Amino acid sequence: MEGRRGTWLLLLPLAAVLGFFLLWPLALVLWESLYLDGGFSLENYLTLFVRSLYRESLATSLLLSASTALLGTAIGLPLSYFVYKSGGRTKSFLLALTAVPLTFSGLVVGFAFIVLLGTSGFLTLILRELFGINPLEFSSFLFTWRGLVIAYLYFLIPRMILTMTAAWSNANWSLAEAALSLGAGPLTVLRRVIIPMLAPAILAGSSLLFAVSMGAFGTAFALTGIAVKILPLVIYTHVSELSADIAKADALAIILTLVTTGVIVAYERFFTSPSKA
Amino acid sequence: MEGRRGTWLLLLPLAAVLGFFLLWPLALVLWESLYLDGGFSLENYLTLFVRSLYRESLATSLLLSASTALLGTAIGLPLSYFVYKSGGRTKSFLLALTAVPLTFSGLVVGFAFIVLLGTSGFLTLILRELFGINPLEFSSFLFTWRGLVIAYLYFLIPRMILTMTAAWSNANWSLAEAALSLGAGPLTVLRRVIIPMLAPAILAGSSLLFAVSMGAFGTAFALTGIAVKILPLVIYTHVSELSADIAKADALAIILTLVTTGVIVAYERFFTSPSKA
Amino acid sequence: MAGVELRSVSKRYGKFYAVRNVSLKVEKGEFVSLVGPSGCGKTTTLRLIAGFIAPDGGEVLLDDVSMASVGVRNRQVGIVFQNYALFPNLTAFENVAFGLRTRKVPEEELRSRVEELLAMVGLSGRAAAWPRELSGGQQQRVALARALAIRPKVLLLDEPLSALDAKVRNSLRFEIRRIQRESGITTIYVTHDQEEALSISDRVALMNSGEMEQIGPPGEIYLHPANRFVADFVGVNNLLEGEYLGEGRFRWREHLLSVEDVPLEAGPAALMIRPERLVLAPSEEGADNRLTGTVTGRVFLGPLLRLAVDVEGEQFLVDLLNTETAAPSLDDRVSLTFSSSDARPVGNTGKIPG
Amino acid sequence: MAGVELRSVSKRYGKFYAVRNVSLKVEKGEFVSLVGPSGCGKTTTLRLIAGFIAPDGGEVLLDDVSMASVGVRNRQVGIVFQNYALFPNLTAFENVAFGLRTRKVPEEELRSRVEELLAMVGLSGRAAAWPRELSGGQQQRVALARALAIRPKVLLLDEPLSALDAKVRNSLRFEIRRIQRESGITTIYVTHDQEEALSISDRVALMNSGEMEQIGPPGEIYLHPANRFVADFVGVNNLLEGEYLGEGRFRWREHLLSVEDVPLEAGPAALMIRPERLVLAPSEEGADNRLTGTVTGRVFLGPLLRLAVDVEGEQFLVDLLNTETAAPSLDDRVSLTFSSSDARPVGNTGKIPG
Repeated sequence: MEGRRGTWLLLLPLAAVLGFFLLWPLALVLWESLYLDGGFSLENYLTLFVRSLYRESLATSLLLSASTALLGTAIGLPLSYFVYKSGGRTKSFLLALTAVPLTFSGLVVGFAFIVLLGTSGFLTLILRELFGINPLEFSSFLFTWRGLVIAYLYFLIPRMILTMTAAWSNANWSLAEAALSLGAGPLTVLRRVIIPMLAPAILAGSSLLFAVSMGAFGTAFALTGIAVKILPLVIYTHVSELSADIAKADALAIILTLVTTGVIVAYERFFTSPSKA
Repeated sequence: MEGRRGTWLLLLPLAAVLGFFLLWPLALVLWESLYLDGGFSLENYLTLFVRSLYRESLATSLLLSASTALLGTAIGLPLSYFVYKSGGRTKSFLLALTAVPLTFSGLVVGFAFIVLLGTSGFLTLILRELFGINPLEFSSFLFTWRGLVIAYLYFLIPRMILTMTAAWSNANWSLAEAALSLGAGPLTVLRRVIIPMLAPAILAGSSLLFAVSMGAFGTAFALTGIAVKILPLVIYTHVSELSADIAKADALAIILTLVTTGVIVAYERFFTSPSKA
Repeated sequence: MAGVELRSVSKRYGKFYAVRNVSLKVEKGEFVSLVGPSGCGKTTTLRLIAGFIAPDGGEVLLDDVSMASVGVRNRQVGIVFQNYALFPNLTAFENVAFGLRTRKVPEEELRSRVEELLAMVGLSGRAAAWPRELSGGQQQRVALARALAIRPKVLLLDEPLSALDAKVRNSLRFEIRRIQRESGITTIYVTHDQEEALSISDRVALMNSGEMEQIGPPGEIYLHPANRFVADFVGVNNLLEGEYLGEGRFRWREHLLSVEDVPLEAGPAALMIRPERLVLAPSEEGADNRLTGTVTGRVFLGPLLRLAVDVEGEQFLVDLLNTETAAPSLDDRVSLTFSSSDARPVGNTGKIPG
Repeated sequence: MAGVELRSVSKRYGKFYAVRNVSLKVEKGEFVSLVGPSGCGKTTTLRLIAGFIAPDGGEVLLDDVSMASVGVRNRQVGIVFQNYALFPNLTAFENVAFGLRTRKVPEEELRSRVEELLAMVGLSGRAAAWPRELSGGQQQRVALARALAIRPKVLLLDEPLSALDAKVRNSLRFEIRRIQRESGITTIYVTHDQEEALSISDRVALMNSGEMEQIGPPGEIYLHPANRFVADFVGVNNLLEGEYLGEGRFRWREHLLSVEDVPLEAGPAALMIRPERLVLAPSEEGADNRLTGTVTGRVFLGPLLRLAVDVEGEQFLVDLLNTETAAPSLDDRVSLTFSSSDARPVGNTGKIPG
């Protein structure tokens, strides 16, 4: 097309400025995390692995993310098949319904769970009436990392459903039909045809779930304040408290970013590699 | 395929339970927001429009979201063209780079901006050295809603770029070539061919930006604490403070949810309507 | 003994009949094409035979046994799809071996059978190739070998060549027929391409709107179409709107023509004359069935030379073999004659099942 | 006067030559097809003429004027794309009017011109239709009308029929030629389908790997291919591997054949004989150029009957017009003869520019 060179000339400085804008803040955080008393040092990072607060927060975050990714995949996968199979208007309706929780603020989600399952929550009170449970005991579960898993699933299952519904639609069903006609049983078809066919999408979906769980803040904050030590909350306390330890927060932020980015990048490599199955 | 009926029977109860799980918390919030002193009333909502705190927080949120959506679209659109045009390995690299900020926790983003532009921020100090600016004055900007716009753009521009790069790739360039061959000038091609062709994607992108801005919490919280009155922060204060006013928080959450969902649904209707241009 | 038999088979979706009351008997070893425009029900018919869907009425029989309670995996049918449908995570060898492995064929026998099949489709050297490394034509050959590996009772091909380009399509078409002939397998071939169907089938079944319009050998379908739909679908034709007067007489404008005597009620009808059955004659002689016109077009179709001749405002197509005998040039006046047996009146309806 | 002229035009991408040193002269009003396998450079050549890309060497001239410094929008070329490329937010009428509006043609003149064009492509009644309401064939008609609306110096068609199904493709092909003839516009038609190119063009330019292999009228390309690539690309052929002995003599196995005397060095070569040039003769007579074999295949190709005849293990294709004169059956012994002027020796290389 004509004038392409002109467009490039216009765009290059813009791109440079914005690439800088996007990467600079992060680079700075990295720099600060390595800079200690006028020299470079890995001490901030080493501390993280020495002090149990940091070790535990990283472990909790990983555990939380892995659990939500696993559960979200396990629950979202069959549901997505259901949505895909419903077809026509039903499918459009279900997809629209599924997309709704994605637009909720994480804070609202956390809040809704308090209203539902908190100490004086709606369901808690019903269960007390019906079964005489102890509200404090019951809802204390909600304020642990296991409770966070439940709340996170609320907005992660829809993500999985949306990812997988698209994958089901793009699936080549002739493969399954061919396998059936060649005498394969339903389990063989599932194991040798359908799962290999969907593997990239399933991996994409669960990586996404993992990365989102690692970084989520609003829901956890609304539910537990800073009681459950997950990485984003620990970072927050280091910045907000009077005894602010910026350098530690820097290091934590870098680690959080590395984990989430790493998962997504690793997935991208797999997904876009030419040898995908 | 064989055994489809069996699959349905398995899935239906699962779907019912989970549909319930997804919608119930929200329904409960809605119910609580309408329930007052043993009867139903719109009073919680009316208060929101009477008390200036709520009116202003809604106005600030809308202003913030509209600004970020507008700016994000304006900046992301030409950048996405640049990414699309770069092609090949450069394009893959730029896309991977763009996807990185999406995986950052909102909290980390807010934090990075403090490190960069805060009172004792890196850039702030440089500017003080160079131009003798007043750090307090300079970085106070960061802690207003205008400062939030800057920080939000950090993770919204990449979203816009990703949405639009896909749209550029799917664009039918023959249309532009046909228009050129028929004697249309570059501006006519842009106005009559390219913009109508990309309109659905542009609208999709900016709706997404708007909805995400409305609900974002971590970045704002990290940057301003609860100083800037935007909806998610006001909800948070109502839940977390000792003088918790759950009913008001309910009503605010419902309004927040209605706005974000409304924007996305309105867009979906437009995008999937058969008369799309 | 019938390899495949459909007895008044119907399939409804809501109120829409995808297939309506279709009967078809395919002999063992016969090659039958199902052909028709898109949406005519040909693929649905194939899927009913394969067992992917169950009929709402009627019965499907393979080798004279009712398949009412037999599922896909036990019908022993080989299927070739338009999109090849090779398992992308298996090599060519393993794709072909798939059906043998599900049948637990011993490794040695399996190996020799797969190699024999790959040789048959001309891909001996590519056993270790992944599907993505093969061209479209090669992938479809592997798919064919895979379908044949299980020694199916019937081979079902669903538009197997539609995704390939013209040259590959033409050569693979005849190779499929050769392999079918050698293996002697009953075959049902679905296509929307009438030329393809006519060129390789023992019989052609022409479908429209879920119903059978005509079943018969290619020559019969081509020369004696049952109705105007068939005449129109099977290819280039001169169709003259006029009036059938009965007893082999047809009026077109001022001309009284002597035509084939068909059991058609007198009244408005169309007269079908194949382009290759029109003969160019010196312009002067007087005779029956003679029309005079001007050459307005001259198209080179490889082995054929196709002329367009304008007769009283109506365009006639005339096919000549493209040999160097003097063919008329543009604007030449020519006379066209035809024998009465080459001019067939057709009505709008009427079915001739085979 | 040349409507389009390419003078030694080249286009490189990195080290890869998409088009290399291509020269072509198209007379005003002429219909020339660029044909070749995918990646041969035909579409790049078209885009060089349109001005979407600039040549790295050589020159493009329209109506004898160099286009070196003229952009797409000022070249006055009409382009029809494979994917129709109608503006989806404009009606059929407004699509056709687009080029007239950019030229600020007065409303009344515009209206009558658009209506005239829509009538020409047979879509008078669909002026208000949106592109999505039209079939593929109808969309391509609108695209053709849109391209012609600006009275272009040259009409460029880039695989305009590839996205359509066989029936529409065949009829639209001739309609494009009719419209081109009526409007007398210089036309360049890109296609990968040799039959399409041969059937509608005044001349055919055959490209391969970015270079011109042969340019000439369809009959010449078809009967006198410059080399084996052309012989192979233009369609079904009997190609016998043997030795050219010079002076119209060719040895195939034990047979000494009398063939066309061509300026080809003696040595290994292939002999090309068109299927329709092989004549069936009673089996007994002795004569030159006589080969005896067995009928092994018999394919019905509409107006043609194609026989496969096995002669000493080599398969010969023979085309007969499908009339009811007694054609041999399978397993009949037949004799094939051909005149020396119908048997052409071809080498592996050699170009004949037109």
